[in-house]
Amino acid sequence: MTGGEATLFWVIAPAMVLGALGLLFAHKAVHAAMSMALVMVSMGVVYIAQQAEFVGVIQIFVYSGAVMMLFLFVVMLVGVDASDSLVETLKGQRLWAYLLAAAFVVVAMAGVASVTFREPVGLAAVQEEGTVTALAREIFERQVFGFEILATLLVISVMGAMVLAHHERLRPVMNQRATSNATVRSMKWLAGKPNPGVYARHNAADTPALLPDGTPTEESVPRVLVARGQVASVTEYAAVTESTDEGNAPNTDLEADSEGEGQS
Amino acid sequence: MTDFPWLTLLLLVPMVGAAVVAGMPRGFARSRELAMGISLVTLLLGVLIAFQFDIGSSTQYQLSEVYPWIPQFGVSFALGVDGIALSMILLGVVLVPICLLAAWNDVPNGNNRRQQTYFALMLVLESMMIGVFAATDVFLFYVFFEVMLIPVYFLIGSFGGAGRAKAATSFLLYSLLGGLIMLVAVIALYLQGPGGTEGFLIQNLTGLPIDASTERWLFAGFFIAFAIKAPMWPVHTWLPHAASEARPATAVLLVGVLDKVGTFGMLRFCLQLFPEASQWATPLVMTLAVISILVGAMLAIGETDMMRLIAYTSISHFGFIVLGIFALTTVSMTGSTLYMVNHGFTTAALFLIAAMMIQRRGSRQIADFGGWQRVTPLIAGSFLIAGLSGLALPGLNSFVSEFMVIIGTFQTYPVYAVIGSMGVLLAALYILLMYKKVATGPAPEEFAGTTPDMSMREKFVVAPLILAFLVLGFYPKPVTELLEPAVQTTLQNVGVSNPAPTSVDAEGNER
Amino acid sequence: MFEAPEISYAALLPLIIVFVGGLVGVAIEGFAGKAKRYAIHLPVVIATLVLAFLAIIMVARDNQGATAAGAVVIDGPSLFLQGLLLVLSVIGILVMSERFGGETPDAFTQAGVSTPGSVEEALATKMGATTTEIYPLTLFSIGGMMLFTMANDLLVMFIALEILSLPLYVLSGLARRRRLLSQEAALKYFLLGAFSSAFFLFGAALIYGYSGSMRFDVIAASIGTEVLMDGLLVPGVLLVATGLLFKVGAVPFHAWTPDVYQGAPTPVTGFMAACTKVAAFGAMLRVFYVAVEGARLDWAPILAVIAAITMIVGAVMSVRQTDVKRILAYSSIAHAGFILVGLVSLQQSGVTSTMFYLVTYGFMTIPAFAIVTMVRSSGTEATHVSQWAGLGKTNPWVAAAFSFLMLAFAGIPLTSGFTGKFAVFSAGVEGGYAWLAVIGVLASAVTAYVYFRLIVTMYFGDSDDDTVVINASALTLFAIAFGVVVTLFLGVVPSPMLEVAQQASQFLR
Amino acid sequence: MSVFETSAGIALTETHSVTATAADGFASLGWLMIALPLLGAAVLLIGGKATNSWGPMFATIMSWAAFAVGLGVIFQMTGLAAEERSLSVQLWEWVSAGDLSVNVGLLLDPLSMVFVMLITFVGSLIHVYSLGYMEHDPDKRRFFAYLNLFIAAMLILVLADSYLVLFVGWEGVGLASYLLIGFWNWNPAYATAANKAFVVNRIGDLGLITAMAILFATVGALDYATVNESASSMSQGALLAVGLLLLLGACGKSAQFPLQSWLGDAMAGPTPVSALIHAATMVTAGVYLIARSQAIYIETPDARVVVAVVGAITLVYGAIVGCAKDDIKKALAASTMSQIGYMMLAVGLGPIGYTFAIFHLVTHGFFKAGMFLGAGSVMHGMKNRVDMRRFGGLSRVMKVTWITFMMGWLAILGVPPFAGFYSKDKIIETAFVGEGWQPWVFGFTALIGAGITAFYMSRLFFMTFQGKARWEDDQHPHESPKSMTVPMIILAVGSVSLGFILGPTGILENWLEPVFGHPEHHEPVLAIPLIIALTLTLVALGALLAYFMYWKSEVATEAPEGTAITKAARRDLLQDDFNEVFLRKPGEGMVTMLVATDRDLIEGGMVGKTTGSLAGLSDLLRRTQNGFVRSYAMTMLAGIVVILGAVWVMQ
Amino acid sequence: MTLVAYIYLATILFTIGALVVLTRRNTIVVFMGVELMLNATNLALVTFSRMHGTLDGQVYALFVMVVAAAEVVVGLAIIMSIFRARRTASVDDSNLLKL
Repeated sequence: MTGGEATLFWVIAPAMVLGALGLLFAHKAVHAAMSMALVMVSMGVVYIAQQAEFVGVIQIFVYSGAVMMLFLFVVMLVGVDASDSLVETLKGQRLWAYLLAAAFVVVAMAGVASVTFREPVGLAAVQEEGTVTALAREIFERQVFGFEILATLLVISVMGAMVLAHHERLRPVMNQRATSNATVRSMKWLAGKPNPGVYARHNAADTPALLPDGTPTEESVPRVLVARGQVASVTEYAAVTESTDEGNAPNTDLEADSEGEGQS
Repeated sequence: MTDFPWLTLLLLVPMVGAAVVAGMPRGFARSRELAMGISLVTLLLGVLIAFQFDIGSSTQYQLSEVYPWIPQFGVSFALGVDGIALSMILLGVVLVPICLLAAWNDVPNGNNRRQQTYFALMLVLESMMIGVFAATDVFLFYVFFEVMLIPVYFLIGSFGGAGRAKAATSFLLYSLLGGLIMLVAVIALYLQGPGGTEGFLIQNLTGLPIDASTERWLFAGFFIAFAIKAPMWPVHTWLPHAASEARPATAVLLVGVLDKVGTFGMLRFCLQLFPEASQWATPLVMTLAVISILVGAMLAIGETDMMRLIAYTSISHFGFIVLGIFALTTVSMTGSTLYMVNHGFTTAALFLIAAMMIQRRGSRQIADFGGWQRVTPLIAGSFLIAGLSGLALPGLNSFVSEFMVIIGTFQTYPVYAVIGSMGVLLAALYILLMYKKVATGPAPEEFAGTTPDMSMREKFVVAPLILAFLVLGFYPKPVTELLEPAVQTTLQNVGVSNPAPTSVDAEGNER
Repeated sequence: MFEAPEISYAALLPLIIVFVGGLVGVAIEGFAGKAKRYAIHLPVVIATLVLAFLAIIMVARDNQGATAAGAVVIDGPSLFLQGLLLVLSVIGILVMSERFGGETPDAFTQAGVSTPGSVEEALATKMGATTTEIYPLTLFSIGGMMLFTMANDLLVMFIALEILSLPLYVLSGLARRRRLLSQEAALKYFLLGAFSSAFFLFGAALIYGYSGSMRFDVIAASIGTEVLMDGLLVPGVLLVATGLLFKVGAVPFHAWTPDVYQGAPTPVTGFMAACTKVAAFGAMLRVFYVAVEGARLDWAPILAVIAAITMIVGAVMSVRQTDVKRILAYSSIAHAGFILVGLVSLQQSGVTSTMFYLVTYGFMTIPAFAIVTMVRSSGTEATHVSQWAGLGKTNPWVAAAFSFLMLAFAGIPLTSGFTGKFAVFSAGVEGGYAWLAVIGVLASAVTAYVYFRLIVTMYFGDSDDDTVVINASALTLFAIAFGVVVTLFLGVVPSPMLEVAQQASQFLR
Repeated sequence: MSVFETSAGIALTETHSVTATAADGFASLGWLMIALPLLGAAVLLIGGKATNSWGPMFATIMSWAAFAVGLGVIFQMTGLAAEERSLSVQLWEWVSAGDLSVNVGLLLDPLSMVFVMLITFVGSLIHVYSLGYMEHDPDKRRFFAYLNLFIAAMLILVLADSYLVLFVGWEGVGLASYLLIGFWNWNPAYATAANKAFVVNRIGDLGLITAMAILFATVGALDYATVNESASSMSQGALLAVGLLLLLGACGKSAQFPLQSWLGDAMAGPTPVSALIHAATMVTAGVYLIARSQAIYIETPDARVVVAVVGAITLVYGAIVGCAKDDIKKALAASTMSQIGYMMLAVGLGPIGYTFAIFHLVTHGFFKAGMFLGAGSVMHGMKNRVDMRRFGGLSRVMKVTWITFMMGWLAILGVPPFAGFYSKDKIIETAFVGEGWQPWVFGFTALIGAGITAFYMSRLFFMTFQGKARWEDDQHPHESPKSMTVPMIILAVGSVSLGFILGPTGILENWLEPVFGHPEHHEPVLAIPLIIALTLTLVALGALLAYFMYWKSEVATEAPEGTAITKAARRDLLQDDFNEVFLRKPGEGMVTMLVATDRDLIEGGMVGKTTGSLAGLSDLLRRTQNGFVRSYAMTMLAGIVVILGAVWVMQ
Repeated sequence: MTLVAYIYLATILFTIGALVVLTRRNTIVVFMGVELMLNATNLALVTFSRMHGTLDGQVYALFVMVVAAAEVVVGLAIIMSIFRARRTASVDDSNLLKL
């Protein structure tokens, strides 16, 4: 390890440990993910410092760039705010975890420390052709089987994710054409349902429109609101808007549409 | 005809018979008759085989058959009998028809399927019994030893009394535990032997030079299994449960024949394969045997349940058998082996006749009886005879064997013999006290006159047993002649000779 | 110029067939209508497996040896175990495909994506959605298992480990009923599996640090020469062992087993219990017998202790268990311990006996779980022991088959279970581990109590009116019958199979 | 040769080791003696109700047939020279293993034939008597079957040519005794009495078995011939052990101290049974055994002294108990015990006593059987009452019984010339033979015993037949039928005449000489006339005392309180209390403790705790399966740390 | 200062990763802990590769990344499906299967 590398190491190693500790202690999942990203990127730097440039680059691109983003995405999906209480609920879990971890570190490090490593060979010799070329030679001459077989893993991961996350279309697609065909065929609300009531003082989807005769019509209110019983009472508006023209805008029934669509 | 696989045939007849009985259509209501027929055929075959047996022959196992079975493990399907094995097999094939007859109404008519199962299981059991005594391959013996548990387990568990599930489980676990411990010893024994594709044959494992501590461990492995099976104090507690919850016919086969595998195993395996260790362990074994005799008897005296009482008497009797085996004299061992046969008949009679009364009275508790000599004189009378056989009355079967055990043991271990012979006294107590409580006293009004005495079927159950008592009591010679050469061979293999009478010594007057 | 390594595709044919079969399955998923998928998948999968099996027989004749630059070795043990895996997979898949009169495999949810209990799930059910992805997933998993047994390189082994595990994680979460439990099982399996595989990998890294390669031949060669670096080797070996022991459910890496076995769809549990064990023990055999055999003095005692603890804990924990599936799970732990006894003996007979035991265990486990799928109470599987009461009277055949399997589990002679136990204990005693054999038999006695309690319940108990045994199709019945027959056959005439196992017990190094 | 100087190693001059020759002629049919009554028993038992009508008669005929065969054998024997009068009938090889080989064989020699005569003759008479006595019993057939069984067993006992075959008869008579004592076992007390008899006998049998074990271990055989031959080469210890153990056996069977307790209770059986088994024959088997084992006792004076001591103790013991009993049968039983004590004493004295013991045994068999039958006759007439205090004055209504009983009474008192005079007096005389303390102790014991015997037997006789009638109101005593009185008369004739027929003439002595040899004559320490005079004086005193107390005076119908000794004597000198406290209670406690141990310690403890702790462990371990992934992960990490730590420690 | 320092670093990171698995309750964070462990291993591999002067280690590290990525995909899919069902991301809430 040259002086420069040593300096780098002493700068970046604490950073990595800090990042790791951040993962360990951060309250919020997002913070944890960001700490993790820090470790990942640092790791890439360390690889590069160790003459494993290709691996380092891939580490930063793929790991930090793709995998960590996937994590972040899921964290977002689950809820950014979902903070993790650090109060331990399992009795003794935390204490024992630290003790065991300490023991593990001690044992592992003692194991490593007991070893007398030979003088590092360095990669200069094998990487004469160039880092990537040498790596490629290694992969395709000696590790090709592993490389090939990894493909399976990718297929599996796709399949697995599909099974668990892919909403299969169970009904025919209801595109615009199909919808209008259906509407016409039903001979009902050919011109669309009435819009919710729009008043001077009040403008909301929960307010039913008034029919020409002044009676409110529930057809104008989204079905969901009706079901929830959140339709505003029309009586207080009825008098005021007696003379107002009622709108007759087409009704969009969101529920009906969204039902068949998967959110793939 | 010597090459004819007689023993295999004997093994197969009840096995195939069981399959036939079980395989009969649901509408088949004559499974009892069928099973009886099969067991009689087996009996006939057994007698035929007995005639093939040459008492004077110098080979240890006769009628032997050896076929490779699992050569990779060194296992052969090897059958063969010496006098002891043959006598046990004969005991089995004689008792099975009797038990079937006794079990005639165990499963009520109307449920053909259940009846078929019951009788098929009995036949399976018979087959296993033959196998376990005929096996001359340690592995094969072990297989029969363990598989045998299954039919008994179901016989107790499916057809037994109220506490059957617990009894069946405790029976099974006890035996299984013992068997599994033996399994380790079986394996280790094989590794001590010459190995190869016939490495489990007993003759290949006899007289091995095993170092002392290994031999002792191996001995212990085998002995524990056999002690549980026999059962000896303090691993006897399963027997009273099993015997009292099982159907009497099952109890007879269990106690009368199957448990003999324990003592049989001690003779054939513990002694012959591990002679040094056997002698090393003798003091302990003898002590346990004596404790079994006395404790078994005293527990019998204190017991209030008739079937359990009989079970405890068996523990006492097994103590005698073990005592005689480990005394290592021709007389005691011949006595023990003869006792194994005799005890089969005695226990059979006790269980079956007690069951007749229990069935009529509807209770196993001794206290619920009294005065039954006046209710069912024939049953009570035969019960007394069976009891007298149990207390080794001279002239009945058990006496000869018990006497031989005692005086044979006295030759080598006088103290054990004398303490053990206290069992003779206790036997009188438990049998006579039970008989007194059951059969004597004023006749119970609610049963006298209305309860039928022995039916014709029951007479046919009891008659052969009593006949056996008398024949074996007055003329045991055919059996002892059968047993003695085998005993001699065993003693030779152990490497001991009989102690000469002390007065014949040069300085006979010194002691 | 690159020099392409020699890869004997002929030797890899079985593996290739299985993976191609999986890819065909993926294609079917993509192109076939959902109504037809089941009907297409099943024959394709079976055909794939049968073809692969035939290929193995072919390979076994003249294509043994290391290939793909030494990454994999095709030799006796690997071929034997692959063949075993394929046969077990066939019956495992038959059980998975059971529809019980419905349109789709009964055990699996029709919409893995939907929330349990949601409208969407109900709709998916109504509309006949399928989760036929299980077929390619299973095939991939089988491929991973096959690869696991022949991997001659720690990294290939790691990849194989992931290939076999990932589909299983997913499959575990696809139960049709009690989906929350199923998903939880998947999560637990996944998290702990990933955790353990990290340890495996760390161990592999240490070994790499020791020998400079992950190839087994290189590792084997460097043991004894790199004395100064022994501090890396032994921890490395043990960490690798950790990952493998996790897969077989050895104590203390067993905690997932009961939970996952209970939560996963029952046919998957059966498949997983049988096949994962086969694969993982295959891998273990190769690691311990080929790669690090030279350092046996360092790890064998520890493995022996683990074997002992595994047997004891597996046996003891099942004593008070009342759920049939969990009983089988604990039993699988105990069985892992028994197999370890054979493995740790480090004898030639250790290989034979381990492989033989795997055969016996596989053929009793899958049918046992298959029977569990048939016993129902108000639609769902009746897994509480008390619900099985009186089955002997109401459904004699099912009870008889299950009891027979229980006897085999308990190791009663004339069942394969006994032969297997005898084989491993023999090997153990031969290897100087008589004490392990003693613990083994004591544990057997304890487990026997558990199995016999089940039998007691079925035969000697009063029947539970709610419990019914639903009629299974020929698929399940065949699987059960096949397993029972094999179990009986290997108990009565184990000789041919032992012969094969013995022939196949020689590793190529 | 002096008895008390005999010790091991000195060559025997006796002729007792006459070797038996194979029987031929009629004697080879000797087994018929056993087989015929056995057949009778079998026919009656198996035949069941079908034999009810003719069974009893058949059994009686069988018994007489055995007697006839015996007579035939004796007749043949008399034709042989004295040394050749030992015939052996080998039947079949019975027990055989290794060195042990026992044949079922019969030894027909003068000694056994004396017993055969006694058994079959008295037995047959009692069969006849029972025809009358048991006429109305519903189980009459069974009774006769048992009687026949007894005869057969008793004959096996005496005819056996080895200890083992003897033992068959030994236990066989025990069984018959058990069955007959418990014949009326609807009364639980009777059933208990039967059990007691059997169990106490078993204690003795244990002695016999152990003795045989020692014999086998030292001599290697169990037949008399071999044992007799090798006795001299046995060690003193073995001889003494065998001697004492045989004595234990004899004590059990003959109701000798300390195993005497069963005999009184055995009176629960029907009276003919008491007469036959518990007076005339079975209880004398102990004497027979010791006499038969003379070869051993000759070699071991110590054991012989013990025999004599036991006899002396029992003699007095029985006599004292006899004084206190009001139950006629129990008083007779005590008397039996006492008389057998005399016989024991005699055989304990060695060769000079054997002949007299057997002589007294024979005469006792007659007069005691006669008295028992007389008592039975009384009970027959008195509705089965046995309390002598409610008898009295029966001489008027039961003439035959009275006179026959009187013959027996005079015989047992030893009044010349009745039988007892010849036999008992000889024993008393012999008891005075010897040196040191023994002649004085034994002699005076025997002497005083004679006096007490005179007292209690006279008491019995007077209370029953003389004085005022103290009958309960419902009693109408009457004489018994012919079938009962005829046997009584025959026995009475025997009681009168057997003494002078067999004694002074030397018939018995000569007859038995081949067996016992001819002992040299020894002078008692007192002059013989003096002994006779002393004896007769004491007898007269005893009888007179009884006359005044129980004939002249009023006899209370309720037993008076009595002194402590009387009370103890009524309770058989507290033997049952002793057994209760020192044997039965501890035994019961032991059983209770063992049952509890078996239940709580072995089943509940050893087995139960094991399974229980297994279940507990299971629950404990199951708690680790808490469902939390992190927990599981921790166990894994813990495992890894432990493993790595272990490696670290190992290196 | 030798290359062993990297190994120590890798060990520490690995341990912290394990600790995360043991102590954090958010499933995603737990999973990230596993990823951290894999990454730490990669560091060790790359370092060993440099020590031995062979490229195997680097290749291994690359492969591990692929494996990890595949694992992440499947893992996150499982986590998502549970989250949809239970509306919670805490591993402790997955606690129905026990004993």
